[in-house]
Amino acid sequence: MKVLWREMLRIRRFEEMVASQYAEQEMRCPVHLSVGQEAIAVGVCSQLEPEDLVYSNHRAHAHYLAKGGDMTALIAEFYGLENGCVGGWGGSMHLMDLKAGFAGSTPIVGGTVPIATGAAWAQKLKQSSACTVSFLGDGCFEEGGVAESLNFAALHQLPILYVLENNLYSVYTPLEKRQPPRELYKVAEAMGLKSLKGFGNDLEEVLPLVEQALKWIRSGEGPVFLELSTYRWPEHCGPNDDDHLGYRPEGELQRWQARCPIQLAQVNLGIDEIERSQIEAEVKQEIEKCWQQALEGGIPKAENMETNVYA
Amino acid sequence: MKVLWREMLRIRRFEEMVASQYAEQEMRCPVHLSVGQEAIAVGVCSQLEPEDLVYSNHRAHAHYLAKGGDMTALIAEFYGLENGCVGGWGGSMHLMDLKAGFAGSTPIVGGTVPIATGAAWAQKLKQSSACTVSFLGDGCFEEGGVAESLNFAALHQLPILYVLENNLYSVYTPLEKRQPPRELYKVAEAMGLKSLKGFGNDLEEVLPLVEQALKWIRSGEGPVFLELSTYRWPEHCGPNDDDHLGYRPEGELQRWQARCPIQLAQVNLGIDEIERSQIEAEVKQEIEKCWQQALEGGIPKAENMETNVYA
Amino acid sequence: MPKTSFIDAIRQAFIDAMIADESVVLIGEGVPDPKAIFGSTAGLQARLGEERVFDMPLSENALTGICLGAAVNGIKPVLMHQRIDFSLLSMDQMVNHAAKWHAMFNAQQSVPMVIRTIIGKGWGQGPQHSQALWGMLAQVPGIKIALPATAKQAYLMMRSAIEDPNPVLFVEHRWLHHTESEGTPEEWAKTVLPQKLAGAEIVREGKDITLAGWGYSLVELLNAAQALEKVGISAEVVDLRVGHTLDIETLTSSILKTHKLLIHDLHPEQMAPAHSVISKVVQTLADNSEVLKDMQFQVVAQPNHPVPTSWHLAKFAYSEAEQIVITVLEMYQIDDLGVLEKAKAQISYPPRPDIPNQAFKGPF
Amino acid sequence: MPKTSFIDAIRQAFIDAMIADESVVLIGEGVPDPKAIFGSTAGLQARLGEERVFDMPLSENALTGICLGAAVNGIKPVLMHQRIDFSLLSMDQMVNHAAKWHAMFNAQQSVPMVIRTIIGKGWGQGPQHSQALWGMLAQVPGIKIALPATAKQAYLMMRSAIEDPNPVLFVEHRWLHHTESEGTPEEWAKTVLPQKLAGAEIVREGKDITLAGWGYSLVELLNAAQALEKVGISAEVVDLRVGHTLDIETLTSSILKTHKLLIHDLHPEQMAPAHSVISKVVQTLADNSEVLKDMQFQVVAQPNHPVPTSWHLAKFAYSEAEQIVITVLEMYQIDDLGVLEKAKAQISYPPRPDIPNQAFKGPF
Ligand SMILES: Cc1ncc(C[n+]2csc(CCOP(=O)(O)OP(=O)(O)O)c2C)c(N)n1
Ligand SMILES: Cc1ncc(C[n+]2csc(CCOP(=O)(O)OP(=O)(O)O)c2C)c(N)n1
Ligand SMILES: [Mg+2]
Ligand SMILES: [Mg+2]
Repeated sequence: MKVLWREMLRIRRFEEMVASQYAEQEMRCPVHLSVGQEAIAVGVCSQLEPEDLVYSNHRAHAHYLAKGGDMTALIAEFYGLENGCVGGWGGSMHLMDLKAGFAGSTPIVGGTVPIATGAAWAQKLKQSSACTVSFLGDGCFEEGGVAESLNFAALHQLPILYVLENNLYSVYTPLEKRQPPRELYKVAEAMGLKSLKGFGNDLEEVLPLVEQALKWIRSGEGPVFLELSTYRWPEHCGPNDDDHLGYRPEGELQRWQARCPIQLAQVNLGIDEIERSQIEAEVKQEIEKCWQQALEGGIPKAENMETNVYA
Repeated sequence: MKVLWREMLRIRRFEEMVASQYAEQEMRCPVHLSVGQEAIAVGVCSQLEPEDLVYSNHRAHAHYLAKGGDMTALIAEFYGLENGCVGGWGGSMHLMDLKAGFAGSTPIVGGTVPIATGAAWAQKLKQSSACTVSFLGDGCFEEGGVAESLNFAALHQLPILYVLENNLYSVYTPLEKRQPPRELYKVAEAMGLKSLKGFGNDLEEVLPLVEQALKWIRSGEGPVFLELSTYRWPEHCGPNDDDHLGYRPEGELQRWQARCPIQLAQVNLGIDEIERSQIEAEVKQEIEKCWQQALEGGIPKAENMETNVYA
Repeated sequence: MPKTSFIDAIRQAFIDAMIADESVVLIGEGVPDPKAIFGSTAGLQARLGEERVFDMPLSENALTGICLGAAVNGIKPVLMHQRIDFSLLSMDQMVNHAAKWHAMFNAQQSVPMVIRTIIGKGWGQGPQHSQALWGMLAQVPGIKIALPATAKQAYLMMRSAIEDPNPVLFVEHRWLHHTESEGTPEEWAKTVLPQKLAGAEIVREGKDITLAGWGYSLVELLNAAQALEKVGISAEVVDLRVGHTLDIETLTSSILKTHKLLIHDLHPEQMAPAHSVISKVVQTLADNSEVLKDMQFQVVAQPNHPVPTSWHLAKFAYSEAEQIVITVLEMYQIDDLGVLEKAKAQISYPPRPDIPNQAFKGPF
Repeated sequence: MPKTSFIDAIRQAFIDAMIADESVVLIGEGVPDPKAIFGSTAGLQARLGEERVFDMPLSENALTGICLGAAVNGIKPVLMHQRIDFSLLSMDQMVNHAAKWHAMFNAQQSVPMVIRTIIGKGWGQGPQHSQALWGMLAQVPGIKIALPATAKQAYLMMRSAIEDPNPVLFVEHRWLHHTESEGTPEEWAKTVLPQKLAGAEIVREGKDITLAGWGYSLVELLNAAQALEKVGISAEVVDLRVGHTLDIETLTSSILKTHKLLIHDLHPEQMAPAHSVISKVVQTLADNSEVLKDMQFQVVAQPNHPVPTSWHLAKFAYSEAEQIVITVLEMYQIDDLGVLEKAKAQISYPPRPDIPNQAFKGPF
């Protein structure tokens, strides 16, 4: 469990580093930070095998890292360098680390949900023991392709876990301006999926839910839909805070910050400050080392732009 | 009530006439007959005002007629004549009779569901007292645009009634090959709509459900989803029977034919054979007269093909 | 000489591809149903298994993404739409995802999937069941477009499409389904495979004018060429075969001989793919102004409006062999009506304008 | 002289249109949010009411149909997508429904709706946020395409688009947003409205070559024209303005003067709309072979691959002013590198290749 706490901290510090370096204007691409949502990425991915696949969206850093994606290659990708995880094609929004089973993220909202479903279909057809996780947001849930995917997954009893990170917002638009009062996981349940819901900031609540879900999935009982409530702290896109814009009710951010997943778990796990600062130091060192290595990467070659188009 | 029974009979005899004349090969377009499903069209449309709008799909004849659409213009449209309800542009799959509030049908499955939703949005924005009905099939329910539409309608509390005619098939494919075991209306309910379900072959069951739904809608309580079970007797597309193809379990068609909506209502209403044969005669006369009139129409002019493109 | 119909060719391509490669699966609305997509998938589920031949929910958008997801994970799916018009629902998955997956993840994964589509025509197909539409995807690098014109090509190109590591849009025309090629898939597989999804082909030699097009257009072009023959015009006919790239050498070598080029196209004229062909030829020959001077270029595409359902109207909504003949005579500045009538008499028209042959009785 | 920015022009067009016509409503992801679609809808909800200015669920497909349904029932919706790439999700509603509704129901209803879209560029927009894409809809009769190149045009064309009884795809380029026109919407509304969504416009006179394009291309073309001026080539620049139809007279009258035509286009070259322009000009001048002989035609479109996210790569993924200059010099067979350098020195380049101006700091 402490390993997981460490992983959350690692992701948090990583995102903070992205935020602080962004001002230099050398990561020249949109970035969507996951600060505040770490317990979900870690709670889910820590229970997966390397050969299990994860698909994600525009807000993918935490999923990528939690699944074991190469940190140096991630940083290099932000900087558009040759040693980036997709060689400079992706920036922050198109990530892939196949070795780690991080199978792809793209920023067309809803785009990877059917693709992940297809990956699970392939796993079923090949009688593989691996499964697939599809991360999606509460906004994404409004895309018709998601409903279509859930139906297909339930019909074919696919080995897939849909993890809905309900952070209450799509960009600046709150849930109640986009959907009627309803429980999202109940929609999936009515569609024919086993569905669960929990508090996504509490690692100890997330873990048994994921465990249950994966048990069902691995024993062939079909897809599971897991809604986890959480909250994004920084602005939707970019390195800054944006609470001054006034789109969130006063105090909402602070209330959620008081339920910081890392803080919560630290208390629950009884990690004291000595231990914490030691781990902080390790994490800091790793991030800094990766950052340095990443920046040693060369500039990608333009020649492969045309040859990349067709296999 | 007897008027409604008469209307069902009228639609049945009309469709039979289409089937019998089709062999002449002068209605040169696909036709999707509604034989077996008449109680739904009549049960719903009979409770609408002329200014209420109905949108439909490829299987639209019954909806069009039940809403008061001009029969002669419908027949003429099948024959591709100038006096057709859309001047020869539509055949059987693109129908419109604005005077009757039949606001459009198209054969891209799912295509009119958002459009109907938009019509209801306009009604709401204009504070009109009218409402909209959107007919869809169980296959259509699988299209993502339907889920998106239901969400929008529930979010904005639109005055719309979605009528799902669950006839268990999409072309030759039974429901269980396309969807997991689930209640369709429960999906809509979970999405945030008031939802009802009933037996769509029994007019006496359909009527109070529609009445309830319209009461909610007209009192501003938002959209309603109504699932009605029913069964198509003839082949999916075309004038013939196709039970010999073996895609339906043996005896299924016969069981449903035993629950013929017209037969059922006749018994319930105590319509005797004398009355029936009188009504049969009237209906026959009307259809034959319309048929004759329709065929007097001219051939549409090709000149307007280009000018029709832009308003 | 045995003959094979277009539909049988497609069906045999599926069988042969599925036997050759275990990872090939078929999926589409109606694939295992009694009508079996115009017979092209008849019996395949029984023969190749429920785990390889699938029906699907009415979810064109997600299913395209699902096939993509399967394709990058070891399956080779063939996804089918009974009309290409339905594929518009899946444009996002085709354009933003399938076409770009290989490039945008830096060539780490390829996407071996086929999207099989059918262009409708006749018997009241109307505005939403009769579009050509592949020109939209021809604007998108990363997806290949196969446009077979004959049964033989249908077999060969379907085999190639399934083997290709890239997403391939496979476009059939409903009015090719009953046409036949001499020979059998068995022979073709032995002698003519593998084929590239690239390259044009001269299918009729001639010296006065080059007529070119894709897929079903070849029927109309060959029909017109035969008619033109009778009035002394020798037309060379070029099958352009694919939509994502143009074999400019084959085409220019033909028109350097004929000095006249006419492209037939099933899209509305306003931005038909045919225009791109003309433009590329003109730019290719730019250094050769003496040659260009004598050249003439024409596009015969479809009127700029949807196709109405009524056959009385629809018969005027297509520009086909007759219009090709008329345009060629105009290019020759022949305004003698006698010549036109003589040529028209040679055109083979369908029994009625909305059916390809007497056997076709609707309803679809 | 007061100036108006592109974004302010759009915003003022909304205000004026909404005051003039009560049935106009705005809807789109983020329309009433603090960033207000790059400021273009700032304050409009407060000013014009919650019943006329809407946010929306992430449901591009259905919302297009919903706007169509509203449009045929007395509302005039303006639906907005922050990137045109997202509109691919709604292709079915745009192509099968909105574009055809008027024709296929025999002109009984018209569809007064606007789909406002933005082409992204720079700061790592990458493969899925940087496409031009409007060329797909240019293949579809029944939908108009407005492609403003300046703030003034943005105002006028948005007013026209909203007033037009047909569906209009309105395409902005992200890099035009900060550009300014002289004058104010108030003056323009008085003196230059109404405008038709048709017709090209000569925006710079010249005698040696005609450079033409749509929307943002005008920035690149004018940039190139200025550079060419310095090496003695006088370029006429034609703004083609709309994508659904071509003002062939204005264009041919220009090239009958200059004898050279270059079209710049933001689509991948392989089937760029520019090719249609070349083809139509060639066909229009077909009877004039003496003239054609001396003519030269070139397309400068974008490379046939997606745009990578890394700015190190993306800077090679665009063909712009510099490429236009190079191509023109080639057309003149000028291979003196000194001339090229002299011309290039006149091109105004952005401060860094992935930002339009110094003020642009990401992240979007
Ligand atoms: C199809 C599509 N529509 C709109 C957008 C713009 N967009 C990017 S992220 C986002 C918000 C998504 O919200 P949600 O799914 O809840 O994820 P979150 O950002 O909250 O993690 C939007 C609207 C997009 N990228 N793709
Ligand atoms: C988008 C789309 N996909 C597929 C089709 C082909 N198609 C026409 S009707 C139909 C069946 C629809 O089933 P359902 O909605 O249950 O209506 P029913 O025919 O049973 O009345 C299908 C698949 C189509 N017209 N449009
Ligand atoms: Mg969210
Ligand atoms: Mg059905």
